[in-house]
Amino acid sequence: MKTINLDYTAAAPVDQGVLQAMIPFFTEHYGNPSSGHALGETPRRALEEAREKVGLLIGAEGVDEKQIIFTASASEANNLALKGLVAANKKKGNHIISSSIEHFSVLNQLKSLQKEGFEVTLLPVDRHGTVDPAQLAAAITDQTILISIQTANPEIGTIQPVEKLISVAHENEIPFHTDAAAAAGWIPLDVKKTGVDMLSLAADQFYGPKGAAALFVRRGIRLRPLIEGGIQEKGLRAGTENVPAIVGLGEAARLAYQSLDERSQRVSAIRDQLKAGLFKEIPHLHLNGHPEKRLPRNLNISVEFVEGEALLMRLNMAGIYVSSGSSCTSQALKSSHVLGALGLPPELAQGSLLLSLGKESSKEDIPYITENLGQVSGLLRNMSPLYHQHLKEGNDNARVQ
Amino acid sequence: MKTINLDYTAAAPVDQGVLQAMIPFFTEHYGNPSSGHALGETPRRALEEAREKVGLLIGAEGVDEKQIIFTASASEANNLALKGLVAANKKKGNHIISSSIEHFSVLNQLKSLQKEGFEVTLLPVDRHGTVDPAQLAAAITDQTILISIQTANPEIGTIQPVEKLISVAHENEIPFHTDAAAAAGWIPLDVKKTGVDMLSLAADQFYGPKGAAALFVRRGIRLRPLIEGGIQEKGLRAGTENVPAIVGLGEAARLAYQSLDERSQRVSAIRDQLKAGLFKEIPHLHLNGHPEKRLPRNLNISVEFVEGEALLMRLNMAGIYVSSGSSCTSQALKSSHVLGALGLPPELAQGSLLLSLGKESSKEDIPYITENLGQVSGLLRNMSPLYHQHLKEGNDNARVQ
Amino acid sequence: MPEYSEKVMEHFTNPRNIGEVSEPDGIGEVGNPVCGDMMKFTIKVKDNRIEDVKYFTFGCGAAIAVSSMVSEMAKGKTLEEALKITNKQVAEELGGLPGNKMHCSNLGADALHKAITDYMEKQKVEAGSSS
Amino acid sequence: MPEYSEKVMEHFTNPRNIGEVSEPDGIGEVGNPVCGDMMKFTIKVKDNRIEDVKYFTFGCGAAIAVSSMVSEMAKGKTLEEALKITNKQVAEELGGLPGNKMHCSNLGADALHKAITDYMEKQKVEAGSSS
Ligand SMILES: Cc1ncc(COP(=O)(O)O)c(C=O)c1O
Ligand SMILES: Cc1ncc(COP(=O)(O)O)c(C=O)c1O
Repeated sequence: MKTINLDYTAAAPVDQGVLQAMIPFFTEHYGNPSSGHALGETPRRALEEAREKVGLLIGAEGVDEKQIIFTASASEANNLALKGLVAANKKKGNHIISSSIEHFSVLNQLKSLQKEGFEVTLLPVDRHGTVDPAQLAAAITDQTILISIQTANPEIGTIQPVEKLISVAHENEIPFHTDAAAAAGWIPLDVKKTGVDMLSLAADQFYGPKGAAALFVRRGIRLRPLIEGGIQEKGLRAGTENVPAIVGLGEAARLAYQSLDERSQRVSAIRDQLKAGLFKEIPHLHLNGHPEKRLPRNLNISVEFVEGEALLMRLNMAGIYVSSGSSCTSQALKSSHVLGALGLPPELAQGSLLLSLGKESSKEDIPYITENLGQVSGLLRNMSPLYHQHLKEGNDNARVQ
Repeated sequence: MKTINLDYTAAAPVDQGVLQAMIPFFTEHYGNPSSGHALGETPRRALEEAREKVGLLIGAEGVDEKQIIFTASASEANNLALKGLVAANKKKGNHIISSSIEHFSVLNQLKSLQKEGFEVTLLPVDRHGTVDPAQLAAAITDQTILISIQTANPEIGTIQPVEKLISVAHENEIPFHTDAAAAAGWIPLDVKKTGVDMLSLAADQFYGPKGAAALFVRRGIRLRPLIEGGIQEKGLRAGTENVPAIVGLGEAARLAYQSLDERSQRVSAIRDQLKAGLFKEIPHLHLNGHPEKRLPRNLNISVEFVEGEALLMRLNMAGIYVSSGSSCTSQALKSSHVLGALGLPPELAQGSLLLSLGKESSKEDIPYITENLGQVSGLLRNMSPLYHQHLKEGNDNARVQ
Repeated sequence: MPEYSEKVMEHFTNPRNIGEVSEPDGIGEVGNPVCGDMMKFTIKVKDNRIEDVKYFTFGCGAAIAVSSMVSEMAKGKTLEEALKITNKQVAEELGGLPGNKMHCSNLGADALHKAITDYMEKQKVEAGSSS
Repeated sequence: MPEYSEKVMEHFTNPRNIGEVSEPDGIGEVGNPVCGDMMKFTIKVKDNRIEDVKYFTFGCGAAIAVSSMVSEMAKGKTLEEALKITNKQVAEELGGLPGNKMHCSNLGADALHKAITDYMEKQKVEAGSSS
């Protein structure tokens, strides 16, 4: 059976070159970077090389590349950034600002911090998912100690005006963290230019391995470690360094940096063509996220009148792999908070599909995707009470205005 | 040059079979276990298989194997166990008992918890490094909410009487955590028999990859996650699962379980012969740790009158890789807290060498090791003011009594 | 995708009795798009038996399979028998449902029962108006 | 093992002037095993110059290399010149020392200076007793 991955945001294969770079560190250069003997040397050097490569990807080269703390996941990087900063800066205030469409690894921490007595403001977004810098400015109080707003959203693809948001933060002398896990490797990042204070990224979003991520921390920002113990990673993250994974992160960062423009342009061209094809062939589709300012590989649509898990299952049977923001596909059985924040009516959130492309995606697959999604949508609409109600009402007013 | 690794505790090569088991999960079965489509299936199944294999290694099969939470390091597992438990059980009390020879990933957390207002008792050890169950019993108060004592010490190899210690804890209805990172894969572990409530282990201590570790959590024990976000790992550890590393952990656990007796016997036989050879050929050596109850692969000696880093560097030049508990070899520039807790005089702590063997170790290397350590010790003693003082005093009284 | 049983997958792939019976004797609607599942059962009753039953379902794989199974189980049964169909039975007939999908099986029997009670109430009203 | 310079490694591997001069004119001892480093310098003085200098060192690679370097730098110098040898100079001559090893270079010059002042004090005492 033909199979087409349209869920590269969930997972992507590790690049062959990246894997080849990693392999020797499992067996040959297996030493512990902290070791005082020859076995520690190559791994230790490899760690620093990886730091430089990640630095290059985010524009930290020459300035602050040593301020890159390796973690095991973007979730961990986000937890280190937020909990770590507030733990070290409690005396300065108790207010944190973020947005309503952050990843759960930001939002769920904030809930915990709220229980501990912190005040949290979650900025709303407009119907395209954009945070308004003026609303950020208005939300700042003299108690605000941290602002955390993502660079881009993994689900709807919307890219935030981070430069403006950071300016607002810095005018008020408040440190700014950005979760760039969905953005890194796909759009240019430049910590020198934006002046961002902390930035999270993860290797598995740009063809590196799972289990390797990083938090950039600008010099002067005080954090407390989440994982305490040895003084690896400047004392900010204890535990034997996962050298092979970090080498993989470095190599993936190097490749992503090298091919960023080419990769993004090619992928966004396919994405645009797929979008055009779907909207042409299938009635009652709805685009979620920003029409222009979005990640090159991201397409998010709602298929009116049907539910996402059923779509996902039917597409899976046709070898097409997607994800959905429906409540039935979430482990917590709640429909996407991101789609909710856009003001999308529940039935559209339930019928949302995230189609995310990768460098392996091909234009040639578009007809197959369009045809199958059309069939599947027709089939499920045919058994949908909402669709029959719509037919009866004979009206076709768009559900979102 | 001949090279001999005698520092397998710091790092060991990943077993070829383990690496081969991992490789497909980087490229072919690269899916996200949370995915609702076919790409998630194999990874999801692989996670559960790994959980079963780890369960087998620690005697949790059939009972509680699902209560194995994967983490990225033993340090993280220890932090989840301690911080996680006290955060969820604050109302029950504020006292924690541990030992003075725990790994820094236990001790440094406890320091933080002390700053937050928790009371911490660090039990002393006898001169062999053993914790006394009677002293544990005496330390328990009605405020005690957690006891954490390691199964075995990675540096001096001493194995604790955990079964007795757990009995004391459970007579007082206090949950017991054990850091088994140094023990797992080398001595039998049985959570069913001991009734331990939490147990930490790490793959890289038994030929699995770095970046894969686990915390066993008995059903009913309440924890709060360290890394919050998605509800992976029963909500106790957010972040996309590091599938290849977890598969490696599982396979390494399976191999370790299978060959535990054979491996331990073979390695401890070599260790015993090495020890005999060294003590026969080199005067003024001192054995650290328990004479019998110690990890099969562990040998820790102090070379009187000389300093550890100099020994390490000289041995490194001869291709022999060891580690030391001297202050100059520690990043924190403090001599080993473990050796200090044994009551070892400073000059002996400074001259300590950890010689840790692996399954690759061979009896044939013993003469080379003995000869070189003899030469190096002679050379350094010859320039040691302590040694010349000793010669002048013409006495040879042992330094520790 | 949760680990659905073969039976669930079979009903999801080939759902029986989709649609609306013409001139339904009873209609039962449950759920709403917020919770992710919605079902509309319509029944035709003859001689106190469910002569025909059809449904429209908006929902996940489990919801569709449950609807299909309920329709099969109900067809031909007397109203009393049909009212005794429990959600648990539906799930069992489907070879079990993943824990977090049990709420979908709840909906199925509920919608059927609603259609039946709708029919019964209409009967009462008719009986009332004809008396 | 910290990233030692080639020069450090060379002195560590082939330390110069190990030992104790016979009938030393000055003795300087610094450090103790607790901090991990201990040095004992002995000097022979002739015509206000360090005619010979030897040392015993208990310590890490840096401590040994520093001792060796200090002994080379001191030999043949006048006491005044030798007293001017700074720890910084010693580290520089060694091609630098890792940050966390700078305390070892401190010890080296200190031990030398102590041996010189020991000699000077003995001279004073002798001068005093002969007066
Ligand atoms: C007993 C013990 N606990 C914890 C650790 C920490 O392991 P890691 O550095 O992998 O986090 C070690 C490391 O060797 C250990 O031996
Ligand atoms: C923006 C963003 N933040 C955080 C994460 C969490 O990543 P992980 O599951 O690797 O911790 C993701 C995952 O895709 C993400 O897209």
